[in-house]
Amino acid sequence: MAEIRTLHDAVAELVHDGDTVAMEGFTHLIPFAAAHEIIRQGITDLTLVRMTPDVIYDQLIGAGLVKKLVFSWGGNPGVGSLHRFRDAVENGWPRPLEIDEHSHAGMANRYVAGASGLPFAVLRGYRGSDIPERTDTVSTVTCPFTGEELAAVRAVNPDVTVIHAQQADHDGNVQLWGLTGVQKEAALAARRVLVTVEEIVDELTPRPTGVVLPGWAVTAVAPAPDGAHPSYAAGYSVRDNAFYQAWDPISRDRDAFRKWIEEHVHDRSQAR
Amino acid sequence: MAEIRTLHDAVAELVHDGDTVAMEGFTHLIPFAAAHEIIRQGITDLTLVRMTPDVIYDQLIGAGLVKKLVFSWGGNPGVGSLHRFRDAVENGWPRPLEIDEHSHAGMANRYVAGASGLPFAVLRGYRGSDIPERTDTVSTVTCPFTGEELAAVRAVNPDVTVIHAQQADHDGNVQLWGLTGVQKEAALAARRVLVTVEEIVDELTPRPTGVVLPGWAVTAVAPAPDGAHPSYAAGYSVRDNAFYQAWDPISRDRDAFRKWIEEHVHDRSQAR
Amino acid sequence: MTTAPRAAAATEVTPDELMTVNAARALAGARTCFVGIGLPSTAANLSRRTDNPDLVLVYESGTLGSKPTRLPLSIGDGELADTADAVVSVPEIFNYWLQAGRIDVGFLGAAQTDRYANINTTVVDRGPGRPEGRLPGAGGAPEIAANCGRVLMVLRHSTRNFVEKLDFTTTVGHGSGPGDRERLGLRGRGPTAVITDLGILRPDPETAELVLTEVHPGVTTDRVRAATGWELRVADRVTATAPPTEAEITALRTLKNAGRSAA
Amino acid sequence: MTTAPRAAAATEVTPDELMTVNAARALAGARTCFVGIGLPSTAANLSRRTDNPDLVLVYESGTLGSKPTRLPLSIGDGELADTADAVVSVPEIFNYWLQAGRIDVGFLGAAQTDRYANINTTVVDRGPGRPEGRLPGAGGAPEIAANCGRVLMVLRHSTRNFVEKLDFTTTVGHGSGPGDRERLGLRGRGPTAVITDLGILRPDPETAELVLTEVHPGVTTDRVRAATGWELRVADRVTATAPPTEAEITALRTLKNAGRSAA
Repeated sequence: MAEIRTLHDAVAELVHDGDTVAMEGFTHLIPFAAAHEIIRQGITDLTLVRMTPDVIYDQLIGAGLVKKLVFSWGGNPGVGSLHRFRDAVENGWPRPLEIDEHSHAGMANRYVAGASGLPFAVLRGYRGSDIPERTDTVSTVTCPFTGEELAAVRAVNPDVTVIHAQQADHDGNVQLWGLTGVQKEAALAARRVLVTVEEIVDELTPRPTGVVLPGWAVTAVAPAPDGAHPSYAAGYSVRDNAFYQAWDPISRDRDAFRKWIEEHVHDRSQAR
Repeated sequence: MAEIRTLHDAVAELVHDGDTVAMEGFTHLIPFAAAHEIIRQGITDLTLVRMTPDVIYDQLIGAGLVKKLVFSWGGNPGVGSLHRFRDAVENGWPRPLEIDEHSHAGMANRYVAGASGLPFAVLRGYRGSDIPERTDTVSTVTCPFTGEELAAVRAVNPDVTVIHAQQADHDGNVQLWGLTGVQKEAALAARRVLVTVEEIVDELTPRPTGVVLPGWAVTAVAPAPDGAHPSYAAGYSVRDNAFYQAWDPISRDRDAFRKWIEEHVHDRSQAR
Repeated sequence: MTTAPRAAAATEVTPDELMTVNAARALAGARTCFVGIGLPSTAANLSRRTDNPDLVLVYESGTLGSKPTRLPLSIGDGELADTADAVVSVPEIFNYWLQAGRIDVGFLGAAQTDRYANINTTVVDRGPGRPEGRLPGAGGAPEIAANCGRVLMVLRHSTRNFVEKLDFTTTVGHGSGPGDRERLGLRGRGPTAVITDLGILRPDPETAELVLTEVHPGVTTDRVRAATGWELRVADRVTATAPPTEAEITALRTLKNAGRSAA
Repeated sequence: MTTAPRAAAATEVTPDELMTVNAARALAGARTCFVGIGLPSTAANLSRRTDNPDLVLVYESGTLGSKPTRLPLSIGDGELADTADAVVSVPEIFNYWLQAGRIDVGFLGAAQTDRYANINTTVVDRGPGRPEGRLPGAGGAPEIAANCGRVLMVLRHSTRNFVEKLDFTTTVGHGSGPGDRERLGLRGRGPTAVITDLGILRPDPETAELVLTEVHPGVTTDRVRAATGWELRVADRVTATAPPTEAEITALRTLKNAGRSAA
């Protein structure tokens, strides 16, 4: 069964320098609180995996903790660019950022392969695109029945996957609902799984669209109320679109970014 | 949007002599009413696909309508043998039965490939088993990243898939819940989809474990209350275990079987 | 229709509105649309409020049949899930719904496109001695363009966007010309229209090259040529797009205001 | 335990009950079990009521953590879903949960097994001039045996079931001996015990061949040899299995009666 931990302790125990970390949540349920705890603890040299890096990885990249990014769409959804991501790729600030870039279908299937204990997945994808020229995790396989050539993508198996869910019970069984994205696959592909939750409840009530991860498939659960903000947790909060828009000028400017992180992340130490 | 039809008309329009037909439902929600309508209409020379042939295919096979069976476990669950299936395979009665035999994992992935528009699926399976020697739908592929050899199974794409669900709305949107097995994959792998339902409701209420098939992914919906009996529909009925046990002596005997079909299928014409 | 719809006064209407209204019109008759966020989402939602109320919107966040009452800022706004007929996982939306060829129209934006409606959303060349400029990347586009029945594109018209040669091919439209999609095994018909703030381009049935077939009211073909980074082919008879009706403009502005006030 | 549990009177206990009780005991310490229907399901449910109340039962119908109050007749009885921690699709249970190596113990029955605990559930040879006899087929067994941490088998002991040579290899146990699982890329340890109505066989750590290590009370090694279709190896010291406790027998009978009355 999963251990119930404080966010500080869970991050300290599960996330290490040099790890490959996936923090998933497709717009919904993005684990911002855990990312901020990683920043506070200065866990560095990370390889970050995520379909949509979003503001969460813009912050980790800008904080200088990221060596490599594995992703498929790196924008601020509905707003524009992720400026810290661009600054790292284009100018190497605050450090050079290696990238492994895919399409969404490719990334989703890399997680599926990882969750399935397979070394690769097959898809109809990448045909005619220049993407495979810049990565060694796309190849081809030939169908042994039809002779058709299809794309193959290498499985992704993070050292640790971090997701945010609405609820867990005291045994560490977790339930998330609403848009559940690729979280199940990301969690099951990982060696260790950390789930932050809005709240711990006595009993999980099955929900429509509910995805349940049994406690024995989770390493640790940490309460983090509103831990997805400025993303959201259906049933608990709504997406803070104004924050996403306000992030644009903050992230455009290195000093404004540093000041924001100082004020909103470092100075807000997590209760232990 | 799916057409709402009587069971008679839906079967007549969607299921044809010589078709490859999948009637899925993993113990739960087995579409018996539709199978009986196929028997009444004498639709024949069918290739039937199903992970667990169960009593439903025992009846279709015994009725002489089946040319070939594609499956992975052919017993009467919790009871014993499917005697009509055995009689067809062992003695060619009432006609010889060709078989294409898999493991559950292989069959499930054949449906997944079919639903995904891929010609094959990859799995860790069949290693060291004699199964691949008797089928041309298992092969191997080599991972282009690790060099590991894995099993490949050919996609299955039925001409028509028939499933039973609890509810549909007037636009033919369908919801099933409880054990939903491989029905989504079987339906999406098929060229035509027939869904029999316990009832048509004004509005579908999202349910825990609910699988929704939008009306535009379904060809026809036919009301068939209790249409899964002796299987069951969670929320509407319970599994008639006594029937499964009573089936054993009926199906052991060719005459008893014929008499049962005459009395319980042919003499019960479906309301049109 | 027995009476001609009342046209909105042309002066009121912005080029972006012309683009969006015509993009929405291009969805008439479509059953299902895989919707990119931004301009495509606005157009698809407008279509549901005008020509095509039954249009099924599919978003890559995993929603089938979303019926949002306001414009989503992001592809994962809660409203998309709350109003959907079904919510599925991201792998499922790409594998079972998109890849299997179930979606009629893929609606895409683009940072750069070329004469064969190929798309770059990855990197731009900023000249010698400067690092590549970084764009968001592929997202769902390569597989949307490969697997939908046809593709619509919507983007603003400028020589920066309509280029002689893409700096990077993220997503294949018509490749390097006729027969290329078939050779690559891309199953849909590819881009059938590129709708811009100046007019509409469509691939020539013979050469697959984009041809200017329509201009918006008041736009000259010369102006479109000047905004295109290659020698743009122009149809023998370029027609003008019908001016937006009042109903279209009202619906569009209501949609945008609802989105704004909710943000 | 400070006092020895009270043993059930041996005369009351049937060979099948001895088999089931010992099969249940073999699950002590396991966290998760992928449960075949029939004897394995009875044993796994008994384990939850005796030694291992926290044992997580996984059924191929898609349930994780089922806690049935009565014995399911079939693998898809509603109770398995109603009492589960999570219900998932059949492809998911095989791909994400079994294939990924998440399950500690696979618990299988068999129609035929051989000295290396390979399993046949497909066809039996009925002699010259007669057609093959048809068995149900593979079901989940080949991948359960391949991908669980270890495998337990439970079946009745007879020369019909314990054969010199399988008529068909449905499911690989230890193949043709040591190293075969590794060569085949089978990831778990394979069968670690075969529990029958006469005793318990375990693979020799060196040769992987099944060795009789325990007999049930009152059973002689000669009787087990006579019920085995090959020259059965017998451990130097064969021990007797502990007689079922009253608690075990009561729990088993309650479970079976609950199943019967509900059927």
